[in-house]
Amino acid sequence: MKKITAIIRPAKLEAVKERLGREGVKGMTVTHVTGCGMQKGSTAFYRGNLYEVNLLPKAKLETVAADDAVDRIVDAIIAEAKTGEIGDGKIFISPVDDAIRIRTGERGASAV
Amino acid sequence: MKKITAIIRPAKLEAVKERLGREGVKGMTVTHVTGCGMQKGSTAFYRGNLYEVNLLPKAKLETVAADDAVDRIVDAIIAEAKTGEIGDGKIFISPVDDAIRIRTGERGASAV
Amino acid sequence: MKKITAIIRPAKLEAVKERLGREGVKGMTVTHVTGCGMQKGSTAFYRGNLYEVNLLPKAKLETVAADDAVDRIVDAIIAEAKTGEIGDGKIFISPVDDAIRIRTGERGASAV
Amino acid sequence: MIEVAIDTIWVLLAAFLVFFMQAGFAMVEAGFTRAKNAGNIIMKNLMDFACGSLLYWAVGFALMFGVTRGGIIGSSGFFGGGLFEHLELDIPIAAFLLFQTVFAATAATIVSGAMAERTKFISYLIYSIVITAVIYPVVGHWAWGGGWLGKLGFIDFAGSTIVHSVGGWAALVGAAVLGPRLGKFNSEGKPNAIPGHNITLSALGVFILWFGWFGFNPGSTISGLNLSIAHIAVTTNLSAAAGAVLAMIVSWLRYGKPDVSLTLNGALAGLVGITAGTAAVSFFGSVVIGAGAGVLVILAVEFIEKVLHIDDPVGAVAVHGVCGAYGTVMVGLFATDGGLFYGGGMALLGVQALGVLAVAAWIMSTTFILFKVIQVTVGLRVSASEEEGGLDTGEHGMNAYADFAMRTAP
Amino acid sequence: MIEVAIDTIWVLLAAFLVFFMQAGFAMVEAGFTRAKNAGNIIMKNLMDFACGSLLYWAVGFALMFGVTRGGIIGSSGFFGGGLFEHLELDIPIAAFLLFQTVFAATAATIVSGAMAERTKFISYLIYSIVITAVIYPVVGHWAWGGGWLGKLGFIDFAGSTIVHSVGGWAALVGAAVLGPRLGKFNSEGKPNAIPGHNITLSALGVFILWFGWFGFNPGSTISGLNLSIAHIAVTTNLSAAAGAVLAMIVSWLRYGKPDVSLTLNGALAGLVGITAGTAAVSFFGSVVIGAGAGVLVILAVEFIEKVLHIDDPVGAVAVHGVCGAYGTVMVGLFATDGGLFYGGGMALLGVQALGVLAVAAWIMSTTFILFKVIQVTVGLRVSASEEEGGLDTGEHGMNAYADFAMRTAP
Amino acid sequence: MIEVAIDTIWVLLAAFLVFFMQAGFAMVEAGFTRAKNAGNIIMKNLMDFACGSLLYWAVGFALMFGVTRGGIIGSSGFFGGGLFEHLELDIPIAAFLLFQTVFAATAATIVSGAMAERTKFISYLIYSIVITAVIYPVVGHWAWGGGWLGKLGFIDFAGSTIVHSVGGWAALVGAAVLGPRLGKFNSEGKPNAIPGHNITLSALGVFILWFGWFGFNPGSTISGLNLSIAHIAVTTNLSAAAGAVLAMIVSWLRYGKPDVSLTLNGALAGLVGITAGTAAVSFFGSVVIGAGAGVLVILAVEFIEKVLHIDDPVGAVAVHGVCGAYGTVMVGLFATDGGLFYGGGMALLGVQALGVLAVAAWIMSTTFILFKVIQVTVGLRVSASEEEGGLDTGEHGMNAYADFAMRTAP
Ligand SMILES: Nc1ncnc2c1ncn2[C@@H]1O[C@H](COP(=O)(O)OP(=O)(O)O)[C@@H](O)[C@H]1O
Ligand SMILES: Nc1ncnc2c1ncn2[C@@H]1O[C@H](COP(=O)(O)OP(=O)(O)O)[C@@H](O)[C@H]1O
Ligand SMILES: Nc1ncnc2c1ncn2[C@@H]1O[C@H](COP(=O)(O)OP(=O)(O)O)[C@@H](O)[C@H]1O
Repeated sequence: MKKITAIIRPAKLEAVKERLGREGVKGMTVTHVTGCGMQKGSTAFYRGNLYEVNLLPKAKLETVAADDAVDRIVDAIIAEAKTGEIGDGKIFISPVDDAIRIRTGERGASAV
Repeated sequence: MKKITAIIRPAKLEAVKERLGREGVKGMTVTHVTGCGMQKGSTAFYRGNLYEVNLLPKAKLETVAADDAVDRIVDAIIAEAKTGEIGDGKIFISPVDDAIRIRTGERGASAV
Repeated sequence: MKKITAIIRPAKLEAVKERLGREGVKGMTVTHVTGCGMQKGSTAFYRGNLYEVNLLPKAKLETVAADDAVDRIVDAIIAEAKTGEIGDGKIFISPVDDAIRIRTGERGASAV
Repeated sequence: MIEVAIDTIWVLLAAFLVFFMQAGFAMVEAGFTRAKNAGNIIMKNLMDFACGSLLYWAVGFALMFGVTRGGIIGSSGFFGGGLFEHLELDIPIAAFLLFQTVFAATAATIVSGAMAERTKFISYLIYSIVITAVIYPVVGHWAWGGGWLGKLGFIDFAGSTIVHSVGGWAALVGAAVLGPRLGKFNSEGKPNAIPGHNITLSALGVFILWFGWFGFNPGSTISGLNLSIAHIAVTTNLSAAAGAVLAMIVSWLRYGKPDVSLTLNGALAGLVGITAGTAAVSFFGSVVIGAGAGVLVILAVEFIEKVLHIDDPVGAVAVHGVCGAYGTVMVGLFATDGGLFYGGGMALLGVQALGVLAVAAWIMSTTFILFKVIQVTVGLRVSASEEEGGLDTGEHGMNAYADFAMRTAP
Repeated sequence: MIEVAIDTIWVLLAAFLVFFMQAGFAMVEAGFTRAKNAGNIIMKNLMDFACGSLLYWAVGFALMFGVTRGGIIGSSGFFGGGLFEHLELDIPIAAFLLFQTVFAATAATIVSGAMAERTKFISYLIYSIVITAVIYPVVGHWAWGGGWLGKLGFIDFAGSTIVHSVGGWAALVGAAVLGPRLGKFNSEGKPNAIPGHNITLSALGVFILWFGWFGFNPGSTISGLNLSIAHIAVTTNLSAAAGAVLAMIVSWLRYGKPDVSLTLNGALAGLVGITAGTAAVSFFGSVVIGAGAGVLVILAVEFIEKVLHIDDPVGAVAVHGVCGAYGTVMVGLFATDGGLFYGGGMALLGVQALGVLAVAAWIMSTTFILFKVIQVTVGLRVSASEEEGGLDTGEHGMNAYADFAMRTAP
Repeated sequence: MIEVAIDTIWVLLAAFLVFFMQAGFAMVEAGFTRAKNAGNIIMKNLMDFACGSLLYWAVGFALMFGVTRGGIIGSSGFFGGGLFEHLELDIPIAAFLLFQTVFAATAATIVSGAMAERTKFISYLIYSIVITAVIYPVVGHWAWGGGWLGKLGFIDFAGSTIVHSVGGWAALVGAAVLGPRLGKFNSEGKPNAIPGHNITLSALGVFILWFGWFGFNPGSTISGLNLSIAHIAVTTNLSAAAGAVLAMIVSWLRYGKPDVSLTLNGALAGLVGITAGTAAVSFFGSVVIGAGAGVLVILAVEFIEKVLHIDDPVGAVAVHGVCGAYGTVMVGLFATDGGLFYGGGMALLGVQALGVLAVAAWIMSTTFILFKVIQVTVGLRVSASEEEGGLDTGEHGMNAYADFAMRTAP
């Protein structure tokens, strides 16, 4: 089992979510985060003081899936989230040992 | 060492937290997230336009623990977070290589 | 590849972020979380009812990096985030299988 | 002619200020409750004024100020028609109607806070319509419309009892019938804190209410030529100030820190407390009354919650019910003309107590019936899952703070 | 002397209340739009009042109330200088100037909501200056400054057409020229919901507007000695109440739940609708007019969005443009003196319709030219990436809610 | 009798409007500071009005308006008792007391913003009590209570100096003694931006203040029969408008974008600046004074922060202290009767400057002693860890926005 973590533009969240639904992804968790990467943010003045706004809002979408679904999911995310401009974000894939559905106690692949 | 990530109903957070405290869990981190799974959300109207509220608020609770504590923690979370209704959430277990306590620089099991 | 997750005091976020920039860390993601650990929070009264404020605000900083950069990053975080008082936070290191840059589709080390 | 113009202007401006209190109530109540119910609170406050304005014009005003039937109820002047010569007003009846409309809406809106976060919207509408059209006008007639209570010499200058206690007792009954919010009491019956979501908004609401009270009390002379308006404005202000200061001190002593939300309640308690006697007591008297209200409101909040186990999220019962009754009785002690402490004996005190009890009895019995009837017909309370998800989503399909990340639903 | 003082006090207090409506507009508009543009909305509202005050004093007042040139435009009294004896006012000209200034600013500020979330700040400033200094004063002169429309017997007591429709039609043109917000319509042209970020703030704004309207309508007598101020205050209130109630009911029927934001719009629709006829219609008439406005505003919101595909985030066109025109025409039906339903025949109705059309034609043509000129010179709209990131960052380098975690930019 | 009623009504309504400014101050200050301290700010604003009302009635009013002792201090009329015939008022003394109470509270509350986010609550209470009961009444007596400054011909119509500079200089001393907020200056002494948490709330506060100022300035005639109230209302409005416009332009030029919070300050600067001369200058004069204040306030904000290294989170010193002094001096130039620019010579200018300096000297010295005494006794500042966690938790055990996810404590 793998966790796919995609950090994307907030404006793309709706499209990615819908697409993943169509791809058969049953569950996902979304967090509103801020981040920096290539995209550098901007400077602003508040009452005459310059300051840097270098953490930009991003949506972090996490979904745990079976190993063989990973590639399809990654491709789907890229298809929807890509604009080609700096700031499109990243996808990380990391191992998950087990998953449990709290409602039923089911474990493993059937729980995700 | 493992990370236990539980995505639960916000209303259950307090109970789960207290219970984990009683189970000897020393530290945990909580994030306010939204998610979708079996529980499908609802539709709403805003100024005459239908829209879907398909991301529901959830609490994400993360705690890193020694391998042998994992089962006890998982059971404790299920005991408190389960209502039996759709939307109870998921628990994921994933590997952690190392942990460091910033205050002291301690590493490994003694740091969590 | 590893993910370094640091849970630090919000007041230290700016300094840690700047320092990581100087250490060559290109990207990171920040989430506003609450947590408990050794630091126990406090009690408060609202309209005559005692309640516990036992989740304190923390900043969670995540950065995915090549294996050989991990130690340098951990040391840098400790250098900036440590006050020596309870509540300084934790760093966790966990495995990441792959990373993808959405904009270009690049994979692996070159994507982070 | 000029006299009439001055009185008309005064009454209208006062009515405008009292109208603005609706905004104050809405902000106080929204701020003291949870974000997931903020839109519902707003809607209830808006609707009890809107429905109330129409119904009070159509029915309530006639029942309250029409020609009396045996001192019990008015009976003429529906839809603002008919003659009101028996009122012996110099100002146009329209000005008086507006002033009375905003008063009626104040009585009605008090309840919305106490029943917040769990009442069905349609049921609240029904309650609101009945109280404004019938229940409130009846007691209003007793005291101000030529009814028996006014004839006995009952002094309730601007409505500690007739407006505020009316709202407060209805709130008590409503909250009791409805039951507490989910999670308000733990399994041993100990109350939990459910913090309000926006204390700056509540504070703004209190400032708006205080501001509006300068219409509520001084406007109740129904005459700008009556120079006691100045005295009234000062007693109003001193009492509010004393209420806030004492509530702060008492909360500090009891809970170790000066509590913001109770101090805000304290200011309102002082305002409610002085409303009956604002024209009848001295400056000193008003400070004492306000200070007493500031202490009383905290004890009452605790009593209602910890002893009665009734869940009133915003403290409406303590502020309006308890301090309204208290302020009315205090007139019997502090009225410089007729009060016990000024050599006036027990007579006035007796009448004041009688008025308080009679109104409480009327309101509690009628609203009990009303809420029970609603409960068994359309139902009074939303489902548990709707309550958990918030009434904004459940009743209105909306979200008051769509761009903010929340700790709670939604 | 005393008479003059009474009238002056009345007009000034009314002007203060109307001034306060600026706060109401700012809160309604900010609350109904997204957090990332809240600072920009505030700034537009503040600036159209500030620039407007200066320009109306310098130029606008003279064009509106100076000695008429053929009933088309005024021509004397720039910078508050000169004589205004032809106005036959008893009050000091300064009081009248202030009252008219706050009216001018109301007309101007209506547009900011309709063009919210995508207009360049500098471009909005230019629009705001031109409408206050020239476009609005011209129609104002026609109806109220001794111009041709007033001479024909056109009744627009406090400005359903002259103030609100002016703002509303300018808003329509502005929003149309500007185009919809990114993401407002999907690829098939179906509108998406873009929820406002702070409904409690919007509700507060509506209460403030309602409060201020008690200056807007009753103040338009320009005399406190005129006892019809009481009648006017009541018709204003009843119409607003009826507008809110009907909008609630209609939204409930159409969308299954009572919609908070449309109900708030309904109250405003009732206020706008009654503004023309507030002194001319009966209480019954005002209830009917308000109720109609409450229904109409929802249909208009849908029509503008779903049929015209024009994106007006706060409903300004429906509320001020449509309901302003509607209310003005209704006077031709409901005026107790001269209205069709009261045996007055078609004459008044014809004049009212003519006035509505003439004003619409003038405003739509001049503002179309204005916005087009701005568009091809400085540009009207911010870049797509600025729009996505929010105008607060893009136009002002700030963030309205720096301590809150947001679901959206920033 | 009618005359008295008119004046009484006018003074009371003006007092109500000035009272409402307390809400404005609370919102401006809360919005310009961080969420973690919002409850504390609210509490300070509420409490300085509540304590102030009681103390000014008990002591302050007597010191300010009692029978003079050598032009230095009043000495009769404690607790509203005694005769005030020497004031030669036609209105009831209660009306005058209320009007003066709300003025006193304005002076006191200005300080709370400058000392925000780090002052112990109990220490702020002590300061607030002393300034309202003693420090402010003394200067008030000098200028308005029959004291030496008024006798010299000092013109400070509604209190640019007597109210606003008093608050502003006290704020300067308080902020200096207290030291900057943690993190305000970096190790090289460069100031960091600490953005306010709720700019819509601040904007609402500014609109409320502007609205209240229509009571502050025109009310200071203490007579509604005095037709200059119309002139005063217009100069007040024009100056505020000019202040906002110029602050916007200057911030645009200096920082590349029009700054919202400084523009809001600019409006207030225009209001403070015109307060002294509002009845004495022409419309043109008021525009110039307001424009100057709009420029000055930005330079002053920078000077105080970057040169003096004093941390004033809301700009209270720049707005009230600097622009108050500036406006008072401008009267010496722009008074149409006696001003330098109108051929009046240097005499008035000299008196104005003397008044400004005398008041500054008195306030700075007494408040310096006061804050130092507080500092060495109960302590002035909260602990660093309390400051980091927020005063809401530390001083009041609460959280102003319990349902919102925050970027910062709590
Ligand atoms: N190494 C990393 N670890 C964690 N998060 C990262 C990392 N690099 C980028 N991110 C996240 O991805 C977001 C977008 O990154 P960015 O470099 O701007 O994308 P792109 O490379 O497509 O231009 C950042 O704001 C940050 O939240
Ligand atoms: N595959 C998944 N990956 C990540 N998060 C998930 C996944 N499935 C479910 N979740 C999270 O768990 C929450 C509850 O899931 P749900 O399917 O409604 O629970 P249940 O199966 O008990 O009914 C979702 O809102 C989402 O946040
Ligand atoms: N085992 C854990 N798993 C996840 N998060 C943890 C764990 N222990 C601590 N934390 C996080 O770290 C924060 C600081 O921990 P704390 O024990 O107070 O630090 P310290 O040991 O330096 O005093 C907590 O608020 C929590 O967010």
